[in-house]
Amino acid sequence: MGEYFKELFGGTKSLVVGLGITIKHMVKPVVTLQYPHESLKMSARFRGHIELLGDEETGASKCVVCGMCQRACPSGCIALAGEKPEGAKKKVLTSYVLDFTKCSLCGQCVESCKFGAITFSKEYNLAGPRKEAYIFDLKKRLEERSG
Amino acid sequence: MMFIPEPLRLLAFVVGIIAFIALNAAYLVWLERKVAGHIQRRIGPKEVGPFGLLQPLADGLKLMSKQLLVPKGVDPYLFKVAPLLVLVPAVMSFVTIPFSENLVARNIDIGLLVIFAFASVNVMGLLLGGWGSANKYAVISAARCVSQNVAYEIPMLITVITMIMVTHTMNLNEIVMQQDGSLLNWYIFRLSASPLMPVAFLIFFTCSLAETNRAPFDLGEAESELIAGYHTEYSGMGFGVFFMGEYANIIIGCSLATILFLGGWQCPLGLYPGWWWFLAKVYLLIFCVMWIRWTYPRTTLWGLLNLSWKYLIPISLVNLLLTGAMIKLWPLLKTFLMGAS
Amino acid sequence: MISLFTAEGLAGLFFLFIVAVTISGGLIAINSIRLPRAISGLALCFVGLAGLYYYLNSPFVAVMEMLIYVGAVCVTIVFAIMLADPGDEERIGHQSAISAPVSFGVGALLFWGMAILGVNTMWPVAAAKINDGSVKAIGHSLLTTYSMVFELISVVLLLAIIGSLVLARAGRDKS
Amino acid sequence: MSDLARSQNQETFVLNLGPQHPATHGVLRVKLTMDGEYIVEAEPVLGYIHRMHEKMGENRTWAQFMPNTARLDYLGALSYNHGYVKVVEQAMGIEVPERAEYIRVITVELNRIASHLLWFGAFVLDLGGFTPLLYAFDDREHILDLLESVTGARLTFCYFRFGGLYNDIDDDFVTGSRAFIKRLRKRMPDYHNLVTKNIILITRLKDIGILPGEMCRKYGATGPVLRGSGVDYDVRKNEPYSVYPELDFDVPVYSECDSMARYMVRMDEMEQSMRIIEQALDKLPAGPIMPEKVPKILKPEPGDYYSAVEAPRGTFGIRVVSDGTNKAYRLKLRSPTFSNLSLFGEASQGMLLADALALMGSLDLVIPEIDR
Amino acid sequence: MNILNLSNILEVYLVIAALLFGMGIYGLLHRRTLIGMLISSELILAAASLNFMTFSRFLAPDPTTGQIFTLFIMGIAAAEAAIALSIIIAVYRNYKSIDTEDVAGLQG
Repeated sequence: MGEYFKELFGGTKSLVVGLGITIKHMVKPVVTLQYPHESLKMSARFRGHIELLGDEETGASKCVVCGMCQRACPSGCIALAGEKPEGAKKKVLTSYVLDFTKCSLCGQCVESCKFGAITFSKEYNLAGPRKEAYIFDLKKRLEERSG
Repeated sequence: MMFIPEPLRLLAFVVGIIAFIALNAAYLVWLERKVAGHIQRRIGPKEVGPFGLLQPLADGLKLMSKQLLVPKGVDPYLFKVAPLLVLVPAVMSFVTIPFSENLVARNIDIGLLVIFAFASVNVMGLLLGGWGSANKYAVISAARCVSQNVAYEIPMLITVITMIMVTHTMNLNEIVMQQDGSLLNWYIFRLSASPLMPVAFLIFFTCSLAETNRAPFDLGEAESELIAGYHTEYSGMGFGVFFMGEYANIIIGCSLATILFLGGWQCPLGLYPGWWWFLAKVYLLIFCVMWIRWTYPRTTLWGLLNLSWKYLIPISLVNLLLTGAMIKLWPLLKTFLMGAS
Repeated sequence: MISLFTAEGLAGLFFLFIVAVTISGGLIAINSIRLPRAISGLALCFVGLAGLYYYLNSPFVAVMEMLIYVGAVCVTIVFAIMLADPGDEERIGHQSAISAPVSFGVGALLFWGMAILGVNTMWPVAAAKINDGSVKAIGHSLLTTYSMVFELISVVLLLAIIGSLVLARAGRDKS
Repeated sequence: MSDLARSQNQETFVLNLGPQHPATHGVLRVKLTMDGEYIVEAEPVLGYIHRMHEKMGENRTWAQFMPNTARLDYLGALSYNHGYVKVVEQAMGIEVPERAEYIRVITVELNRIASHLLWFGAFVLDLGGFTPLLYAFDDREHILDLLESVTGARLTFCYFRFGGLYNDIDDDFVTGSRAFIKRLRKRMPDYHNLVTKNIILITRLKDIGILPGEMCRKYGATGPVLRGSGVDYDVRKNEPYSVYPELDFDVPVYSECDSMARYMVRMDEMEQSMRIIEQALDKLPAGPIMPEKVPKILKPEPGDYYSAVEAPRGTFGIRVVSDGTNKAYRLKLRSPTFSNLSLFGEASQGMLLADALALMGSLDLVIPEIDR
Repeated sequence: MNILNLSNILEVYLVIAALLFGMGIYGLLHRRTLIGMLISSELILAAASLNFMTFSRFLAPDPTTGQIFTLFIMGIAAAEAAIALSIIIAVYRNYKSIDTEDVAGLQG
């Protein structure tokens, strides 16, 4: 009999305590961020999709078309090409395409780059209606930014 | 009032009740989402209209514009009738609920019984809906709903019988009238009727939670077990009507609790009584229902039956006995005390 | 002559509706091939009957009809169908071709006979009522005149509960 | 209907739990043969999101396989990272700087707390309580913020490198971690009062889903499932690795074998992880995070290497066979949930559907890790 | 006789009751499943109750008698339904059918 009442009162008490906790939280301010109206500040190290870095003076890409990033990429989403103009010492980048649909944001490309030519973008809310919207021509994006 | 013919008055009430239920179902969903949101430290609906107040409208439009899919292999008539079987009895139950002294569609002597009679049809709707869906989850859910409803009807009716013994009437208006005056006249605090009155209120409230399939007794639509239970296969307004019926039943449960225990439209402060007091009390109870829903995990069928047979039924029986004893003893005791003083 | 647009007229109209509900419910109940539909017909019929009882000045019995028949008996039958799952009647059993007309004939004959009997009998003039037949009066006679029957009914119900439990369990143990 | 059920003349039916079902947390399908609400037979059907990680490991260079390990169990990514770098370091004989090991332990334990928090919320959600999930998410977000600030990702961390780390932690991370631990310590009583002591939860978990230690051993269950069955086995203690031997922590073991025991093990593990993090933060040495010389192209000596770590869900073992090239010859992953789930079929026999789902929740399934 | 005044006429109820009774008998003979027969028998009981109620309302000096009889019929019907259905389920468990033909072996 004692056990019965102990269970009854103990159980009821636990239920009341639970109610107390939820009401306590109810009167506290909300913790969520109202996403489309407020946007999130990404941390400095946030790994978004990659972006080409331009030279500070000329604005041209620092890439020397060594192909390390292409080889490092596990998903094979980087395609780049370059040519050696007449008389130049280094190769010049002609196209750098990132297929973001395959990218797993591992960051191996950035790590493998010895020349600091690529970096992570801080863009995080990417959305688009078509697959093609995620095939980024990074060279064009670089030119648009610098010019 | 006198020259309005009774049928027209009834018709006006029925239309009013349907509007009341529809509005309430819509805005209780809004309220539920807001309560849930704030309990979980979120905001809840906010995009449509100020404070998301137009959200129910958007939801309603969405539900109405959706196709009512009738799955293969179901009985199409039963499938379509089942949601109505949940909603219509709920609407009918409102006929006897007094919102205030005069604001009652039909003030009949057996009002309390009428509500239970209509409420019992509700089970039929769930059963036909669940079973008519030709879906195994829905069948399990329907079976659960019925066992739950039947199990909890026992303590609920015992408590109601206790109340009838105390009030000597099944007329809801009269029950409210008896609770006139100070706060201590509310039956929940009327310890002279039975010392277990507050417990009786708790039992009644718990049972009405179980009867309306609300959490923590929402075994019927346990989403992590049975997807959506008996309305898994319903889309569009089929689902919408089930939903309205469910909310209407919650309002009925809370109204009954208010009428039986919390003094109906009577005002605790001695101010002018009125329907707003009634609604305030009902909404307070509805808030508690929501609060409970967003706090507890779900019970199982065994836990539920255990609670009913091990705690609710014995305690309500004890209450019944105590009330009977008090009815006989209290007058004696009172005269004895009077004589002593 | 009662005009349609009075309380009595509307009540009369509603009575016709109730009768229609009762009869159509009964027809669905006996004619549906699908059992669940038959039961919803039965429930409809009981709702109609409750309405008829209301017109017979006994709202209490009407409410009890709803509570017990619609809320309990029909639900129990649906439950039994769920457990036994017999499927549609068409699928099962074979019956001789004459069964339907013969049973229809018997039913119609009984109906005809009883209806004729009911209509043609000169019923005695109603005696003076000794009470109003209200809930209070019912309760009073239940606990005085009919108390023995009342007790027996409860014993019967108790036995029914135990009996059905035993039957249901026995079926289970065998499997 | 199975032959067994048919022969016993039971009224059974088959219920397909999944592949799309709220309780399976993903695309797991469990074929249940039911007698009413009782389960006669349960057969988990896997493979709905199989991605051939093992085969991918044989076709990618050692470094390129790294992101895959984060995608096995997306809730405990760092433990899987750790397991992988550990086996490659073992194969290559790379020494890891002490600071890097400490940071590894700190981040892995943070990740373990995040994983357990999410499990806690999802488990209570399985039992029908929605609110604790959101509270747990609130706390978990803080961990993800911390981890994002060092790793750059919120879920599929790819933080460890052969020999060390991708980048160093800063003071903000250290103070943030300490602040987080303080915050979580304050929140734990709320969780216990709201959930653990709740009578409804207790009745749903106590003596439900008994997994005897013998059964766990038979199926190779590990992690909290095993420790909830009274077997004191934790890779961090039994086969010490990294800097765990230098840190003082307990391995919570409960011998009730029921769902409640597994629940309590995880709740206690969160406390222990907090202890580990605090100690590691105190002891955190200065120094480099990468060894001075790491070969550019990894070509381990031909051989057979195995290494195991304690992931949030149990022992994550990884075995690689190298043939001396820059790719693995064979790569085998031993994921804990796969063995833990295997229990379900036997353990759920004769249980009620609701209880079986509580049992399934207490196993803490992450489907991509089962299917690999 | 006004069509709107039917509710006050004794014979109307008697005819409805007779109709329900006839339907019940027809169903009882025609139905092939036990549950179908149970449904029909419920209709017969309903017809009887309606008759009781009618006479009680129109003829009896004590209007409670008929009501009480009806209440008793309800009690009996509930008990009957419970017992009948558990028998049906028990029969179904053994015969895998609730067809009257199939369970003919129950006799004797």
